[in-house]
Amino acid sequence: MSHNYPALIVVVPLLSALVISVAGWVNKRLCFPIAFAALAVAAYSSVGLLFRVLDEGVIVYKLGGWDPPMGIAYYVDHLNGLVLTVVSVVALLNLIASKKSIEEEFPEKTGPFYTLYILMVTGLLGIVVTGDAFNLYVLLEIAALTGYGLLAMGEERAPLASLNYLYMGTIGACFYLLGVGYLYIVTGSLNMVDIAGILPSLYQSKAVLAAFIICMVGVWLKMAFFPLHAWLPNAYTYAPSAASSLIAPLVTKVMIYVMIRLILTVFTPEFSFNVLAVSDAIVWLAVIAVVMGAILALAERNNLKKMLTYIIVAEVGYMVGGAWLGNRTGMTGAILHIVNDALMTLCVFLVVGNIVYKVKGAGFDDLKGLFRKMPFTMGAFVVGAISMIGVPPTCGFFSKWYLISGAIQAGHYGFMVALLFSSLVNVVLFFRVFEICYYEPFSDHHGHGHDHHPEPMDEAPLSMLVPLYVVGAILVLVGLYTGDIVDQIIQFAIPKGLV
Amino acid sequence: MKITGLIVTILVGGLLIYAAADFPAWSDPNSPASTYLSPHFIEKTMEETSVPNIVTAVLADYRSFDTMFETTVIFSAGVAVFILLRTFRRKEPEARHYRHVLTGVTMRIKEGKLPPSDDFERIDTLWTPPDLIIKTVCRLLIPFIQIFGLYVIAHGHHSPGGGFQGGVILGASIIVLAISHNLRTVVKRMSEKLDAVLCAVGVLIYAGTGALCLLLGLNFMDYSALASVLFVDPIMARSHGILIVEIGVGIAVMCTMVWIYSNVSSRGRYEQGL
Amino acid sequence: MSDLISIIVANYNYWIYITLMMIGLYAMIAKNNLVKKIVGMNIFQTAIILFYVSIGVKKGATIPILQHGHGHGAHTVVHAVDYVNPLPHVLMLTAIVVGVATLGVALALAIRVYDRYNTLEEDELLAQIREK
Amino acid sequence: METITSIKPLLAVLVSLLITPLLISSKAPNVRETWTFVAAAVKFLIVLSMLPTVLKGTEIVYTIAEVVPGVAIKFRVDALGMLFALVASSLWIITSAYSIGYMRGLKEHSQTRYFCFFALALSATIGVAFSANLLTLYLFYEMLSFATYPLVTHHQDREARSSGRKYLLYIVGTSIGLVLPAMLISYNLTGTLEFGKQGFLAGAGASKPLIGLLLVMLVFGFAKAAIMPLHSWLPAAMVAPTPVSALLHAVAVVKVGVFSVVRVLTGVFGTDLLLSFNFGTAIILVASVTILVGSFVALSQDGLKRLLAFSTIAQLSYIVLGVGLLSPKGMTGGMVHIAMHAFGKITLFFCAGAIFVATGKKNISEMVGIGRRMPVTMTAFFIASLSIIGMPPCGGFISKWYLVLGSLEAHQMPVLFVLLTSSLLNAAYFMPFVYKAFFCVPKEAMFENTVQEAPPFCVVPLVITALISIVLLFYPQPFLRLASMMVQGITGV
Amino acid sequence: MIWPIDLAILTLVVIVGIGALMVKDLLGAAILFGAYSFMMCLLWTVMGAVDVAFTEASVGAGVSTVFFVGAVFRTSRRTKD
Repeated sequence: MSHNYPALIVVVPLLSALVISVAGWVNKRLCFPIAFAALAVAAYSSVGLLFRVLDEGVIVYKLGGWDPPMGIAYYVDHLNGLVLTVVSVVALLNLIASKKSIEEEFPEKTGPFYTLYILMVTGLLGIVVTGDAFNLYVLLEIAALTGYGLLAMGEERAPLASLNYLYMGTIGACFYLLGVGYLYIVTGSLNMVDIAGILPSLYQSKAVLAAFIICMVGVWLKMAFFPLHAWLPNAYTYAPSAASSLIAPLVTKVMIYVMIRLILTVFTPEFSFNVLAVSDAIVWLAVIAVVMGAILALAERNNLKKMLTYIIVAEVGYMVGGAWLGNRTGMTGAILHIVNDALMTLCVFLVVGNIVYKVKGAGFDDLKGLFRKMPFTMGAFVVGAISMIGVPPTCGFFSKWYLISGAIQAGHYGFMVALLFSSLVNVVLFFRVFEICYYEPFSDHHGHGHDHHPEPMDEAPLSMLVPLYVVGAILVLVGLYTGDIVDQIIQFAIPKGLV
Repeated sequence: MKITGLIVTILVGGLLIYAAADFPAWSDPNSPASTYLSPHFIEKTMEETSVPNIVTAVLADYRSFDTMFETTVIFSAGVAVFILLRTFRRKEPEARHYRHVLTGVTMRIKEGKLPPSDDFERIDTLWTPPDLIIKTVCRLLIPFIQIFGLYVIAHGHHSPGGGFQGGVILGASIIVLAISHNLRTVVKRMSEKLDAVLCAVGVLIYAGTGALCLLLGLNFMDYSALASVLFVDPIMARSHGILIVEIGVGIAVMCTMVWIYSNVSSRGRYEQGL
Repeated sequence: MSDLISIIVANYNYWIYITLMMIGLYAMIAKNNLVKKIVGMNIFQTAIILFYVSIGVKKGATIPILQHGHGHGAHTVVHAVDYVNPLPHVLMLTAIVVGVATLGVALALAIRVYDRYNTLEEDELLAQIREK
Repeated sequence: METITSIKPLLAVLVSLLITPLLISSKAPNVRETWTFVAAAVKFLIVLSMLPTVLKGTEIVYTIAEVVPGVAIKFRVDALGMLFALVASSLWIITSAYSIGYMRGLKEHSQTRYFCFFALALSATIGVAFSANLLTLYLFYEMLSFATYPLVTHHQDREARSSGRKYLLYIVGTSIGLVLPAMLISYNLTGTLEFGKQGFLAGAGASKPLIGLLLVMLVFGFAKAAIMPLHSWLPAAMVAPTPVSALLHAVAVVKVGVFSVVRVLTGVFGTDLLLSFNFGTAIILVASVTILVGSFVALSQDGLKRLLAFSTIAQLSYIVLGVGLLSPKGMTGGMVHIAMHAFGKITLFFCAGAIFVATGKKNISEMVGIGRRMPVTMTAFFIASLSIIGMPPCGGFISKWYLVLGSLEAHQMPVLFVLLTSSLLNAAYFMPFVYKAFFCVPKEAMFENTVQEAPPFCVVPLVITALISIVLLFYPQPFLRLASMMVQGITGV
Repeated sequence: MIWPIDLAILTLVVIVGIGALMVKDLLGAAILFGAYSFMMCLLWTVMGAVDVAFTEASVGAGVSTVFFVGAVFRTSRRTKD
């Protein structure tokens, strides 16, 4: 069966999403086990796939048995093997963690919710695994449509935020489609590897240039790269926690993957970095993104979730900048940060999920005294925050290490300063939150804290805590194994030509 | 906002026009798009899949994976609309509108106060006096529309059409019923549950066919694996495989269209349509 | 003469597609009404479909359905130049479906927004949000 | 130099880390504190068991994982690290005992949290002592910053909050803003971060301005060393409970800072490089300014803990000064001062805490005549202040003696002047207080003439540390030997 | 392909498209959008893309318009632009 892993990884969730949809009308209790099994299989096969890729190199899976340029093929290499694993593991952990909140928030719609959830994961996994430019568009739309549905299920402002996301996301996807059309008109092919083979003779073509720009802008829109980020904060903030802790870690990261795939495989680094002399300008854009993301997060003084969404905007800047530094180290940092940021974001959003589950809100006012009330949740939050800040041995430090190293090697000190600035801002941001959670309302009696009566401990249920702690442990483990991940996987994910 | 829009529009438009200069001439038979992949499709389709309609063959066989996800997109849109709009009302409304068929008097009757007579017909709040022509024409037309839809699905191998178009036509026929009569008429014939289940079943037929190929030992969606089940040669098996998935697409699309329409037009209440 | 005209037509085709796309894009960004934006979104998508279909057009070719294809044994030699490129058509079938799916979700969202705020005008929505 | 691989350094770090779940889960305070003692004792024994190996001139290494090419999370126990680890682990036992007395005496809240983070802070301290490269050091340095935050802000009132902010701003701000980029730049220059005998930057062929820049970033980046102008977090952090202050300012935090600076100067830059670019003078200048200004400010303080804080700022720079002299004797003096100052200063803080527990007084002006009420405590205070001033019969004398010798050796006469002045100043801020504590006219005395000491858990530790301060004059061996071994390794003398 | 028809339809498409966006009544916009889709469908038939045209006829001109009308009925026809 291991031969069919690449197909299974997408098909099993898809089939089970359909089964869940039917099961939802029969017996709601069936939905979660099916969803869990599907994602477990997906996670298992993605890990299996990753190990096979490590042994054998690129795996090509011909769907329908047609040879690649004719039919659609899956190419699994080190890059998407890694991202696949991350996506499936994050989705699985989040599924377990959000079971309670899903069932509480949507008692009548659990079936459709799980259906959309699994379909979204299917879409994301498909985006990552596919080797066909158009197939990617279709999967992009699956991930997007399900995402709009999931995000809009939250608070009362959610539908409007989601609708704005829909406009922006559709423009982004259409731009990507248009870019693929431009590539198709000059190459006649839709297969990524095939296009890359044809392109070198067309490097000077205006159409290729336009295709590149349009694709990039489309992808940037979808990943909320700074000037195009306006949809993200509201959409994620008002979403139900189960949805936001799935979408926030994965969607932007998968779009970064798409960007890196476009740079590395479709347009080739030669074209992206040498023929087009725009990488410097894009890194400056990333600098602005990082700085503005940090400043916007600083300016947000009401809602924890919204603050985190602005941090996502800044993190997107990290990865775009790292990828566009045009050297191996920077690219390594960007790829590593896809993994790390997905896990970090999952960690903090799960924490927010727990808080919302217990306190019914993530406003800064709701957080008072949380260290006493939910010490275990907050403990995990500290790990996530430390990783976001970039403190060893959590993984966030090491991707930042590679990104800054790349910036130094490229001589791009602006980016380095931006990264350090954002780390410092993250310190301020998270410690502002910690302070709120740590200091209980001050009593007038100025003195030691033992004279007021703190709230009793009221922790989230175990099914929410265990995944959270698994994520926390993964954050540290990934940090400690950074060397192996880079040596064994990421190194091979970057073409030899990129120095 | 208007100025931003204008600037963005002009920038993008400028870029596109600039790039259009390097396009191959319009309708040029020697353009890359026409010479690279498409000749293979045009020339080999018949012998590889035995389907004369190249679009159908490419859609449901060469790029069947795309099409499977296309169907999934529609399905997820259906689920998304459902989850967004559907509201389950816990308590019945106090009063409903009824029309006395014989006299044509419309009245608001409280729940449980309805006289036990068959003369009363439930009507919508937005009810307009029935138009006999529309009702009759629609009732007469719908069977033909549906037969046409089935024909489009079945004959997609040889003529324009296929599961998607046929499905939309079938769905449209039901929507026409809903518009000309009312939503309840549709729900009576096809309950929400059936509709929703059929959506999933349609996609399941598609994806299941692909998975069956996988179980039979070939790659996902390689219909030639079906030869051993259908007792035909592999090429004919491809043709049959395409038919099977087209039927799946048809069912899924039909039901999803009805599902979306019912939810959108009744604002998720499932009581009163247009 | 007919060559010249066909060139004009050709360019006209691309221009129209760009024009339509820009109309759609402008509407999505600048229009105030949510449903109008959705209309713009659909125009935007159809413009791209128009572009793709234009790629497939081939001079002197016919629709991509083989003429003598009935029956299994009726093999005749098929020349690629006789038929238009079917691949963009396939892609665009998918794109149309995606378009209608997006439309459905967008309308559902618009209805939800209207339920909450009782308006579809963006400025009025923002004003209501700011009031709170 | 021989090296052997052993898991002991990792164990030494992990002991107090792994004890935290036990601390959290223990229901009764007595069980919890027993665990603390067990951990402290085990940690000390592990460190002690490595001492003979290190004294033989063998280094103990242990690599956890190679995280970045050429840089691993790695422990290496050398003489300097051993010196620091010995000080820290032995004082943890004593501080734990003192904490029990103090915390229970004042009925403080959240004692479990307190002991947990105390254990974490010790883990980080030992980690810093044993780190083999800059990355590992940075790792534990940051861990210490975060672990001490809840300790500093233990009272959770407004004052604690503002001090906590200041603490983090200085400590984390500098480490991320200065150390991290400096580390990355030097990594990209050389491809390694391993501390070398003569510094890994020595062979990189970097220009003088770049080395100067890195030096500034690294020396000031470790703001825990409280070198001026990045010192003002330290007096602010005095809001913490006294055992925390004792630990912070005698053992863990500031010593980690200054230890890091010493490591950076010797292991990253190397004495030869610093000498050849003549950066030693600059370091001496900065350190001297800190010493003098710190001492002067201390003169004008009324709060006893604030006075001690400024005294600490001044004393820490002795260590930097010693290493900045770049002469063998001077460096030995600086390194030994880590130990000598630790025992002296911790005694002083213990005394301040004991006074607070017994009388509730924090200011010197309120303590006239306290010697009669708490004679043991004040005697210990007196001994410890002698050690800080650098007078026999206390250990502080040895380190100061070596510093003086070092300044002569390096022909830095102004340093001699600085040392002398600051000793006078030290005397000037400690002696009047001690004098007034014992010899005041009865009507000035603010306390009744009855002996009423703090609880024994408070008093015994400070007596022990005071005694150790004296013992160290006569038997400075493990520390002096380790320091001279280290210096020998660096300079070859 | 007959170019005058092509040109005419292309022009008409733009006009109807703009009309759909300009008209100050959402129901009108929905109907004009249906007309726009139908024009598109004609255009694609002319270009030989029969399957696409068929789909657009059933989807764009048919179901999409119905969705629009349904949504407009359930919200409001009013629009400021």
